[in-house]
Amino acid sequence: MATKTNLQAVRDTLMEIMERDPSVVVMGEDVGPRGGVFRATQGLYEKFGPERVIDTPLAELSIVAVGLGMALNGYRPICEIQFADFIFPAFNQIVNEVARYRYRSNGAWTVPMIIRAPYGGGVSGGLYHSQSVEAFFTHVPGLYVLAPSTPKDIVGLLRSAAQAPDPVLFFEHKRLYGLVKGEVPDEYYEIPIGEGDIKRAGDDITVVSYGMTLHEAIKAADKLAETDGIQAEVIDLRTLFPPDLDLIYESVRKTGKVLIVHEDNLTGGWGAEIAARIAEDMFEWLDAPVMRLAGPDVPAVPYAPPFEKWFLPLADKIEAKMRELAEY
Amino acid sequence: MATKTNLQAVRDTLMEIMERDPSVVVMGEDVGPRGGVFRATQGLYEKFGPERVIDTPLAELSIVAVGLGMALNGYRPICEIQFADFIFPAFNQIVNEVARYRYRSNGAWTVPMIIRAPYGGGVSGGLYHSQSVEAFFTHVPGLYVLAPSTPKDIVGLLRSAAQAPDPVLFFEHKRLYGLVKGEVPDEYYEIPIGEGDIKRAGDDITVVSYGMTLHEAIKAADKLAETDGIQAEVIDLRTLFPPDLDLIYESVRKTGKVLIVHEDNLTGGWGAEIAARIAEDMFEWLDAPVMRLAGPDVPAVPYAPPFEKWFLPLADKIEAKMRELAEY
Amino acid sequence: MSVQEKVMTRPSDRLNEEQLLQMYYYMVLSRKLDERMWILNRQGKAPFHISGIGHEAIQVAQGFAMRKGHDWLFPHYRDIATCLILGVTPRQMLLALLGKEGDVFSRGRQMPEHFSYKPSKIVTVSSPVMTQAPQAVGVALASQLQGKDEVVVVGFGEGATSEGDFHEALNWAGIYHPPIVFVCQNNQYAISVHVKKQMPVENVADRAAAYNIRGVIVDGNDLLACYDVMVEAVERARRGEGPTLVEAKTYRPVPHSTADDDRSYRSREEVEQWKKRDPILLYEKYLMERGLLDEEKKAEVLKQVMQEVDDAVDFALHQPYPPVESAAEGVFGDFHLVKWPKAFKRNA
Amino acid sequence: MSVQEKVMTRPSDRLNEEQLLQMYYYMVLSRKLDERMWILNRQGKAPFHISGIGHEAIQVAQGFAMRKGHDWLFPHYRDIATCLILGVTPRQMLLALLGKEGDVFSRGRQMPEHFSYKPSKIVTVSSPVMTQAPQAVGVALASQLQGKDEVVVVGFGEGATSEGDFHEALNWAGIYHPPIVFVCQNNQYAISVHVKKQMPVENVADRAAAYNIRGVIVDGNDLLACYDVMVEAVERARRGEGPTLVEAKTYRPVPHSTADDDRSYRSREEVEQWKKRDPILLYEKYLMERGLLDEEKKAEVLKQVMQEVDDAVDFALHQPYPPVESAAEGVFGDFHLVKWPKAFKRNA
Ligand SMILES: Cc1ncc(C[n+]2csc(CCOP(=O)(O)OP(=O)(O)O)c2C)c(N)n1
Ligand SMILES: Cc1ncc(C[n+]2csc(CCOP(=O)(O)OP(=O)(O)O)c2C)c(N)n1
Ligand SMILES: [Mg+2]
Ligand SMILES: [Mg+2]
Repeated sequence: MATKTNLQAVRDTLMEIMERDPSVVVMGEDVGPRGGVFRATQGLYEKFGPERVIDTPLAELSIVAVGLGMALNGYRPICEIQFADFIFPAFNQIVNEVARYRYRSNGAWTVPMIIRAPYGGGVSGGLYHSQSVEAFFTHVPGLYVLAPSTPKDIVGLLRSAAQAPDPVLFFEHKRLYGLVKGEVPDEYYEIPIGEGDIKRAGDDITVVSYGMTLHEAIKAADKLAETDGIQAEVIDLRTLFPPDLDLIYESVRKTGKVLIVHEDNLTGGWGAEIAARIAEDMFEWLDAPVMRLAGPDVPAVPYAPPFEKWFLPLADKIEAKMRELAEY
Repeated sequence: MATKTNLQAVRDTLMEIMERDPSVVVMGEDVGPRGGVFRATQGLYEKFGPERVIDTPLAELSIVAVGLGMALNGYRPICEIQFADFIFPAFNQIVNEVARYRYRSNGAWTVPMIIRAPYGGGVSGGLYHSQSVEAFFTHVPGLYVLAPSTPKDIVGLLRSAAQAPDPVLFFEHKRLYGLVKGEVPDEYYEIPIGEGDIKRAGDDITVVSYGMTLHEAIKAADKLAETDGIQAEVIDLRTLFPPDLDLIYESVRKTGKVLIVHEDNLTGGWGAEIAARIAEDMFEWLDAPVMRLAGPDVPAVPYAPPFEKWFLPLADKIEAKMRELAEY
Repeated sequence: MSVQEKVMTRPSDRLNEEQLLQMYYYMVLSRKLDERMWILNRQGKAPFHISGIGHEAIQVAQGFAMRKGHDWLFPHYRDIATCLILGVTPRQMLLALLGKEGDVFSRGRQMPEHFSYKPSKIVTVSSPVMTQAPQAVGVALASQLQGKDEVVVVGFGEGATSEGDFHEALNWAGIYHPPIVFVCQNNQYAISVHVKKQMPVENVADRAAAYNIRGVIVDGNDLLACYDVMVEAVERARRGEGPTLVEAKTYRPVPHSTADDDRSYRSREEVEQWKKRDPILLYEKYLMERGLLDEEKKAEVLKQVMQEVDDAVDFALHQPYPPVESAAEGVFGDFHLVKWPKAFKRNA
Repeated sequence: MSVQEKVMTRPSDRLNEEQLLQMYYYMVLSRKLDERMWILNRQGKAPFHISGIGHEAIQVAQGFAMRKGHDWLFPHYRDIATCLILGVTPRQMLLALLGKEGDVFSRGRQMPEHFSYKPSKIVTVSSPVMTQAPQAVGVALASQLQGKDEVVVVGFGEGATSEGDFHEALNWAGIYHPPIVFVCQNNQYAISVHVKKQMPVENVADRAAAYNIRGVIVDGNDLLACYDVMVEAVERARRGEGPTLVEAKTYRPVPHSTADDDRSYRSREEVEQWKKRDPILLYEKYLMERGLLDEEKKAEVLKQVMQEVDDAVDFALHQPYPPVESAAEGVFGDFHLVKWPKAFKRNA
């Protein structure tokens, strides 16, 4: 088993996918000789050349739209949006076009493509290099939305995404790129889209999360177990759409208490849907209100270091909220 | 008291606002001599001329962005997006710019403007002339989001919106333009942003809705009262952001049961946030799970008449769901 | 080379009598079908229709300039004639108009004239204008990279060129030189907005220079002029000589769609003036002058067309709607690597 | 008119000695401040910095061409020099760099170089490139409609011109002719992407023709050439003679930002070559030739600048961060017609 960072997991898997599938092209701003601003595409250009690793003009709308067109004509494009914050110029193309091609043509035209985007705060990125944008897409029928946050999950889910007959949004938390290291099995494996993962077992309360807050939640859970003897089960959603409610419900049947944590701002975040589903479907099982902890309702993560800490749902805040839930 | 349709309410109020406030300009595609494709701006061009009623190029991104610029320099623009479905080219300008100007400049630069858009199905508009897009915006801090659905509410809320120091999204259900008629008080009044309205009193169950489904919910409630003697309280959200949870919670304290109905597709719709809030805040008061009834998770309303009926949460479906809730 | 010889090298000079009459046939078929769709709307049988009337010259020209089933079309929503030429039947047009079972475009999901027909490489149309242009560039880029000799034709109106998508598409096209032809049907109005309010230059084609690609202006009501321009553009693209932006100057003699009333924004005189330059009238005149058409032959064509139209209407009116359950299908394709959680009730 | 007379009508010829030296002062101040910001980053004291180094000629030129506090600036994020000229102090620049209390741009919310200073009509910068261009058109349109004689200057890089926003902004500008000057600092790279991969034409200014507006190319490292072009563009706009698209050809001799490493995409030779055309070097040479600058005077300016820089750094390093509660403030303004529901806990 090799130990990799999240970034290496992305990079190595892109390399592997391109080797295996000649129809895959990688395209985006600075993905070529520069290897991407986070170095996630490093080495690809040298290996596959400018026809398969395309430095595009600075134009997200058309990175997606041109990718869509290539997907119609024999390719499987992996389009990179340099920062998730800059996905909005392409919003019309993603929501009105990419997501709807199959449905509107009754299955005649399909768009197998991946749109990768680094997201999230914690890197002093301020309002426009820190955004979490997943909730804008999980609402849109026709898109798979993935947000793995460990090397193993990244490898397994990227492999699956690269075989999907439909568009996949693949969000990578940029703060975790270098921060998270983990083991990646040597033998080939895939992780099915739609399958969550219990990252920490427990039977007192259930915590559902993804991305950076998943790691913070695990830290908080360990702490809480130590200090209060409360055992939290921490579920990593991994796939945001479709969300693995089976796994969550199984846990809630055991714990009766659930907390959802995400970095994106609370109101209208993806946690709202998860909470609403649990509240409706698991009504009889709940011993406490479904709680949410999320980023504050301000326009993205502000820059100054104390602000960033204020914004992000880090372990201490999660721990406090877990305690509140456990004590309910 | 005059009786007006929703469309007349919009048109007359635009006229009134422009008369009162010389800084107001109306801009958008075909809003000039054509008077808008729904005739919502009819008569404005003749009265205020091409400098205040601006037929723009076919370009939503810049309708919003140019509007923003005018708002910085002495104007209060009312920008029309011809159909809500076409708001996505302007998404970057709305989410990254319009919504963030105040916050990112620490209050120095502000953007008092209204973006109006007709939305919703029931007019054989197919996938691209029927969309409900509110959930993309209620998630974004920095925007007021309004969706009144009676002439009285349209007048009162548009008057308030036209005085707001911050951007307002003003959604008008296009099917209701001519369908809904109602009385509008002769004396001047305003309706505060953030204030919901009980459109039908009752104490068995609470139904929260807005837009076309609000009217369908009232129909359903009347029917249910007649047939089953169940009295539903129907709350019109009117303002989607901020949502009047006070009013909802007051009702839930009485009924213990709540159903949320909207036309937008279920998953990640605005109902998710409302449901999650109720489920958390009102946990002890609930006698039944918070239920939601919404459009199906397909990419917008399909065209064929039976499909459209299938998609829309009309009175019969709402009635059935209300009964299910009442009987829980 | 003498002037005469030069003239004789026009692609349209190589069209034989049969082809010339086929073109005529499609113009009339498109027109009559289109008129009937208006009528069906006025009769309350069709909720909506957006029309190709007056635009048939450029539409027929582009259809004939393309290799059917080989080249790609991202149609303008008015391209009824082109789609007929490429293989869509009048029955299919009518089924789509009414949203009936058998609608090959979308099985009742999309509004009429949102063409899509994969066997003919007609790519699904959506309503937001200009989104198709950068997509078409992507298809062309893929052809180029794969060394295929396909050409991509993408249509739009002049109003849509104000969208950012136009600029981005042309920029990519200029950089990569894929085999693509941009066809702007400049009918001078975007619903009510005159082209003078839409853009500060006289011609859409003038903008090609900003992208280092060819720009060509043609009389969009003159079928053979359009044909010459389109063949040249398509064959240049096929030969790897890069993209062309064709601007066909034309006019929409009818309202924007069945939902429009054009009296608020233009004079009846203007409309009548343009009707004198109706592309079918002009082409009939040409064929008559060449002795390829007379009143008798005209009547014959009309009769055949009307039979097709009647048949299509009759057929479509009697078809059922697609089963209502089908509206829920096909949001995603089957995929062995997706595990749909059981508890995640897809409410569709 | 003789050639000599013609030459004498250049705006830069009307600059007096004091003004010429002021310009020099701002070039050096901007440069030294900028260099110090790099150092602070390398010392781990500033998380990020994006630099104006090498771009000072056009930036100082545009600053001097504008009426301070009267004309509007939508800055490019490299426009440190321009902002200093228009009234932002070195201390304010440093406070913004560090996100400290007293940061007038955003009170610690935005990354550095996201300028905003209302007293100088410097409009708040965001990161998504090119969004500012159509906004600037809106401000200019408002000036025009109100009959004000303000001019709007809007800056951006050549890479950003690939975005749809560029096209839309120029299209509106061409249609309405508001008083606006578009200033493209073409430094030949968008991070790693060379302009040849970015656009198919040689010059950004060539695109002005597609919008029926003036396009002007200038040596972006030649301060007085830039000044002449900018004064002409600004004053034409003020006189109602319409927009200009100015392209200043320049180079970025440093990495894109402190987060970049430019060795992967360009040679050291190329960078060194360009450093010989450093705008400050060129201007010093000019001033020396005119006898307005000598080594002594240079040292004097440098000393003064370094005092300002040291003071600013010292000051900013010792300021506190804004109170953490302030991060939650000002998402919405006070408004008597909004009723915030009590139960709607705003979690900010
Ligand atoms: C993005 C977008 N905005 C607005 C509309 C509404 N709309 C439909 S057609 C049209 C006018 C199009 O004009 P033009 O491009 O000239 O094509 P024409 O209809 O004249 O052939 C408008 C504004 C739309 N379909 N898409
Ligand atoms: C919409 C958007 N996409 C991507 C980025 C990331 N990014 C920041 S600067 C930059 C390059 C800009 O190049 P150019 O416009 O030439 O300006 P320069 O930095 O060279 O002055 C990129 C890609 C961004 N800020 N905004
Ligand atoms: Mg047109
Ligand atoms: Mg550049």
